[in-house]
Amino acid sequence: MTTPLANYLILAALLFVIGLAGALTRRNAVLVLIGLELMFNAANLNFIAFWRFNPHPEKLTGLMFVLFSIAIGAAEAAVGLALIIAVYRHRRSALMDQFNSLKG
Amino acid sequence: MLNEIAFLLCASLTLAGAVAAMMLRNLVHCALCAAGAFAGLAAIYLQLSAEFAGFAQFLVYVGAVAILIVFTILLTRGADIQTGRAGSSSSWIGLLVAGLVLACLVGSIMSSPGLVRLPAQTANAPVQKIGEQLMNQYIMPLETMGLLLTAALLGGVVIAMREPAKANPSAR
Amino acid sequence: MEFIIKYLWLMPTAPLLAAGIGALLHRRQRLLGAGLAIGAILFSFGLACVAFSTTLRGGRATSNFRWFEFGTTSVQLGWVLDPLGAIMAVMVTFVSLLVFVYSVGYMAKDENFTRFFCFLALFAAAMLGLIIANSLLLFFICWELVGLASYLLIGFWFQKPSAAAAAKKAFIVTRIGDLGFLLGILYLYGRAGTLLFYDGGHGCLERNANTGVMMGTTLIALLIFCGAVGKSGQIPLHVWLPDAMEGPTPVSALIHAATMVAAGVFLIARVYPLMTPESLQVVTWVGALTAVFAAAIAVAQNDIKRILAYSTVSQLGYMMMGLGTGGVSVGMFHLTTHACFKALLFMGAGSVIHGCHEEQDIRKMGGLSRRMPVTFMTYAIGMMALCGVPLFFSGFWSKDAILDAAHHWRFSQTPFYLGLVGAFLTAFYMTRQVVLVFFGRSTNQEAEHPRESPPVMTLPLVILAAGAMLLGFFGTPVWPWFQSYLAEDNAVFDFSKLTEGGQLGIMLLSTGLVAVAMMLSGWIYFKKAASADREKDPLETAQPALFALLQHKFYVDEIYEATVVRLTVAFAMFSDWLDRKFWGGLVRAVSWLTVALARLSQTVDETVVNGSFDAGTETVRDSGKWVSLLQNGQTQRYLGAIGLAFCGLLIFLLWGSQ
Amino acid sequence: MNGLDQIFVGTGHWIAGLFPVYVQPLISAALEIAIMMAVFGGCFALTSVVERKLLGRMQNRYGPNRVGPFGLLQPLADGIKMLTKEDIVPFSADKTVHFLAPLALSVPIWLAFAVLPFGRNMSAIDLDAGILFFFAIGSASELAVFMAGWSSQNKYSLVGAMRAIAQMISYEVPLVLSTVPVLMLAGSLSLNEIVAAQGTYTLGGLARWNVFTPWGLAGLLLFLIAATAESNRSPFDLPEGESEIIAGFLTEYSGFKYALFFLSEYLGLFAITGLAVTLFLGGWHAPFRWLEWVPSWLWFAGKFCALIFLFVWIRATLPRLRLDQLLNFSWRFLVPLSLINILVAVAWYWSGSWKSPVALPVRWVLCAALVALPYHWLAQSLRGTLPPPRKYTYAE
Repeated sequence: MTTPLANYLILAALLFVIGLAGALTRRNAVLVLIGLELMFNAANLNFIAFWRFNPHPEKLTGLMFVLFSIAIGAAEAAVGLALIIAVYRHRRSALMDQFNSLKG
Repeated sequence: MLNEIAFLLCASLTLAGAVAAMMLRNLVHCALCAAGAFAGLAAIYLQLSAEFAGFAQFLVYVGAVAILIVFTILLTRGADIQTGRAGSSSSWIGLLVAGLVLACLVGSIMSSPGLVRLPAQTANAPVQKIGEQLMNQYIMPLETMGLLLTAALLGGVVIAMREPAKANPSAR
Repeated sequence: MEFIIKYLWLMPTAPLLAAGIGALLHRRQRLLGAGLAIGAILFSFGLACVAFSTTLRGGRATSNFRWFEFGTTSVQLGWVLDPLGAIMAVMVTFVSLLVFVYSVGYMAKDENFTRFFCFLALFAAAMLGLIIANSLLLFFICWELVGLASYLLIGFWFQKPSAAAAAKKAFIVTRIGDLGFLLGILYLYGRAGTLLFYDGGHGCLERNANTGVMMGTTLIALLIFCGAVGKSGQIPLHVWLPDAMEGPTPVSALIHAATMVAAGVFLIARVYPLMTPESLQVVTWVGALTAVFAAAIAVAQNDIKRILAYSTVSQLGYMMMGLGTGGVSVGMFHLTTHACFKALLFMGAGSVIHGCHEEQDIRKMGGLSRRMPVTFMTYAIGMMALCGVPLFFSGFWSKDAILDAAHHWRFSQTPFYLGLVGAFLTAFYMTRQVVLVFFGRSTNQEAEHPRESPPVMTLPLVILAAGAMLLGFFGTPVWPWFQSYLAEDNAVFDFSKLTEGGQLGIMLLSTGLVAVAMMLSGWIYFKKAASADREKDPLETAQPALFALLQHKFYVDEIYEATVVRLTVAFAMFSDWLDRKFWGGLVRAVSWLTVALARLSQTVDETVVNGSFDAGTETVRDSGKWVSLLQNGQTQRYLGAIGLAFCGLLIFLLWGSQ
Repeated sequence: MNGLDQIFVGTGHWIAGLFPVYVQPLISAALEIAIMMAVFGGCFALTSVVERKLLGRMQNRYGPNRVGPFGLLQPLADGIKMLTKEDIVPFSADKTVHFLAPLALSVPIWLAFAVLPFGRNMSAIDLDAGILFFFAIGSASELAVFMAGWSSQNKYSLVGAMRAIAQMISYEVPLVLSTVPVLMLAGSLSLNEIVAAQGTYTLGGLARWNVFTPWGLAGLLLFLIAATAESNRSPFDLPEGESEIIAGFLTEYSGFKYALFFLSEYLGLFAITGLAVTLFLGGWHAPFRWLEWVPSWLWFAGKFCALIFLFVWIRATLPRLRLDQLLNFSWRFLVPLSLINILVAVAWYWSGSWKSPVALPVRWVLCAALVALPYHWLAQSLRGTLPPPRKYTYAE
């Protein structure tokens, strides 16, 4: 384990940015959701990295956090996708920029 | 030396999967690449010797979420040939913002000295201890997590359920 | 004395009661009305005599009561019985009684007979109230009632416009005088703190006695004198008295000869302690001037009653002069004697008019001596008493006393000389009148067969004639009972007084003057009376300008007409103009201003306020539109915003805070 | 006894010793992989033939007996046929995904074998969270099935894939839940720990296998049912329902890709049975104390073959279920029953401290009742979903 912590953080940052870019640019709601999941995982990676590089790793807070985060990520993905399906059924299209009925 | 290569391999796999997931036009391919990215991430967890997290990540994301995504794509006609531009009207703004965020993150990582240190010698997270902590210190989050997941389950089903009575709304 | 004072208030209330009941009577109950009035005045006359008898030994009794109070102060009224009041009461009741009896005959044919007697009773009540009043306020109240009664009586025949106008004139002119009187009362109350005359040492008349503080100032005295001038018809305010002759003759006889006009003199006598020397000078001068002025006018008058009216004004002037120079007793003595013979003369004139079937112009009368012998005899006695024929006639003694006092006046002798001129003129016009009325030939046919008045009218004439002759003896310098009675010391029979201080000389001088005047007038007019053409007055032919001047009463009425009336009319017109044009204009201007202001504020409000407000809302709405662009429903844009915010936060946290 | 038992382990160490030290872990790993692939590859070939012969025997006919003695070389023939057949890829198919699908399916399955303890300290990796690893790998297969089904752009394959995924997801839940009692009582997720937990022998010399406990028996049954469904076999082989949708998501595959699919299907079966053996049948332990002398891996292999025979037996006898019956069966019967099985395990564990001699039978009756009653009610509720009995009308 010679790779320093920074590498992992940079990797997480990259992953996060890729997810963000996808979420911002892609028009399809599902892809936005995938981007979101990527961002989630980037965060989890950070947690695990910090846990691993923590001077006394016996405290498992980072790890525990990741477990719960994964569970929440799954729940969120499920509800998000259900929403997308419901909206699609209502709007017959999955393109995000057409869901602007909440306009100001 | 070995895990250096292993880390680079996994990292590159994950990043490639992520970029592909965001770039590809065919939605199913995107989903599959995303699954690949999640698998790569699970591998990195294993590399960071957090087996439990890695397996959980693999089980949840690759096993369940990927399937969910793919199903959603099918249900929302994503699988058909995409017409029009993939990116949203003002996609360059998104890229700009993402670039800005990247710059900030990398800048902060680079500028903070403490982050370059090497990891502790061995850090293992035996399931035994994880179990104990789950049952003692984190019992409340565990219970609420159970509740949350049930709620998400039911909610998802209710939301996505096809209204039995209502006629299918006219195609727009 | 104490016993009578408690019942003294009955004296005015009896006639008042009679007046009240009389007012309720129906016009047909003539006898009851007259009876009531005469009965009441008889009762008052009796009470007055009893009161007079108690005051013979001098002294003064008062009975005060609290009328009403407000806050800490209280208004007190009361009765007083003293020689001055007693003598006046007896004189007034005696004359009123005679006039009441006389007017029964005189007003016999008049249909408003009961109303007449009701007014007469009212007048008598007021006069008596005035006499016994112990408070200047009660005095003023009765004073006003007397004014009212004179108005009602002068204007008795209100169908005649001249009578109504005369009544109004009398009321208004006396009202002017009363204004001064009221101011005087208020000023006195301000200084003295009470209006009671005699209040056991605290009265406004007594205070100056023990504290030595002169309560009355000259101003108060003069203001009170104004009331007297108004009521007694002195110079500026005498114009109403001759016109008051419009009323029935008994009214003239009672009010404008004996009682009411005398009230002014009585007022000055009552408040004499307040009169300061300066004010007495003023009184004297006014009196003297009035005497000569009125006498001069009387010479040129043709109406029998107007001559007597001016003669009354002149005699009142004498009384004022007497008061001013000689003090209360001289004035009062002349007042008493004058009341007697002037009432006699008026009633005589009344019976003459009655005889000549309402003819009042002396130029149309003549030769009545043979047809109306009693009237002629009593009228002649009255004329001689008035002129001041010596010895047997009271007028001589009272007028002589005045002349003597005037002669001894230390300030100046002119009042004395004016008095002498007045006496000469009085004798002149009285003889003119008697000659024209009773001697010569009458020109028109009614006068052909004038009849003597009925006994009910001639009896009072005879009584008064006796009074006119006998009263004089009470005040002669030889036996000054009247003066001593008033001065409350006992009279001393002493012949030497007659020649003391040049009195005899004055007597002789005046007697001479009177004799000359009588012969002159007799000579001028005896021829005239006999001639057929009685229109032109010999004096007129001699001095037409002067005669016209006198006949027109020195154009005083015209002057008043020209000055006061026009002034007030002008002032009225001016105030009307002021009110309509100026203030109206101002109001219109203000209203226009407000309207303009309103319109201005409306426009301002429209443009500025609404404008700005609309502009404000406009900008808000526009900005609203812009802001809403920010939130256009694109979730990805929100995510972008969050990303930016995140960067900002990160930058700030890491590099911003160093 | 030790020698024979550890024969494979010993040879492995010996071979690794031939190489330099820094390379040794790699070499031993490669060796293990090679052995595992060889053993289970051969096993695949063998079972494909044995299964068909057994099916035949059960259907009162001979299985393949032409190729080699008693048809034993039949797999060789199939293999050659598979390899030589033309690998047709439909024109409209999504080439890459179509190519990757069989790969994505078989790789995870091979990984699954790393965790199973074939014999005394004969497990490739002794993972602390072995079971979790196994199920994580197991869940990856659904994605591969979807890739296969969708990429061939074929209605039948897509429908087949959807059915397969639905079935696998539905039966994964009872599969995992039925293992929970074993983990709770073994106290660890590591498979070696679980096998060790079953190592002791009762007084009568009988091994303390989990299957000899009420919850163990119920758990094994549930596990086996779920396992058959998980590997798309026998009563639950709707995805390849030949009669309706040809070969399900395999229709567009031919040649070597089909062979791979076929291989990974059987490998899935072997992995699941291996797990069943370790969890419920005491892994490589002998049933009786006095049989300890038999080498551990032999016990494992015996139990393994017994279960395989059971699967084939089931395949031969039970008709195919309809999809809704299949899903209802899982969600309304298996899942509740496995949850209740956990309660039974709790009751068993709680009553473990009873000292009275009659305790064992009483506990058995108690726990058995605890399982049987809900079994009866759930069955009743399921009955509602079955179609009414068919009435046949015969022409008079």
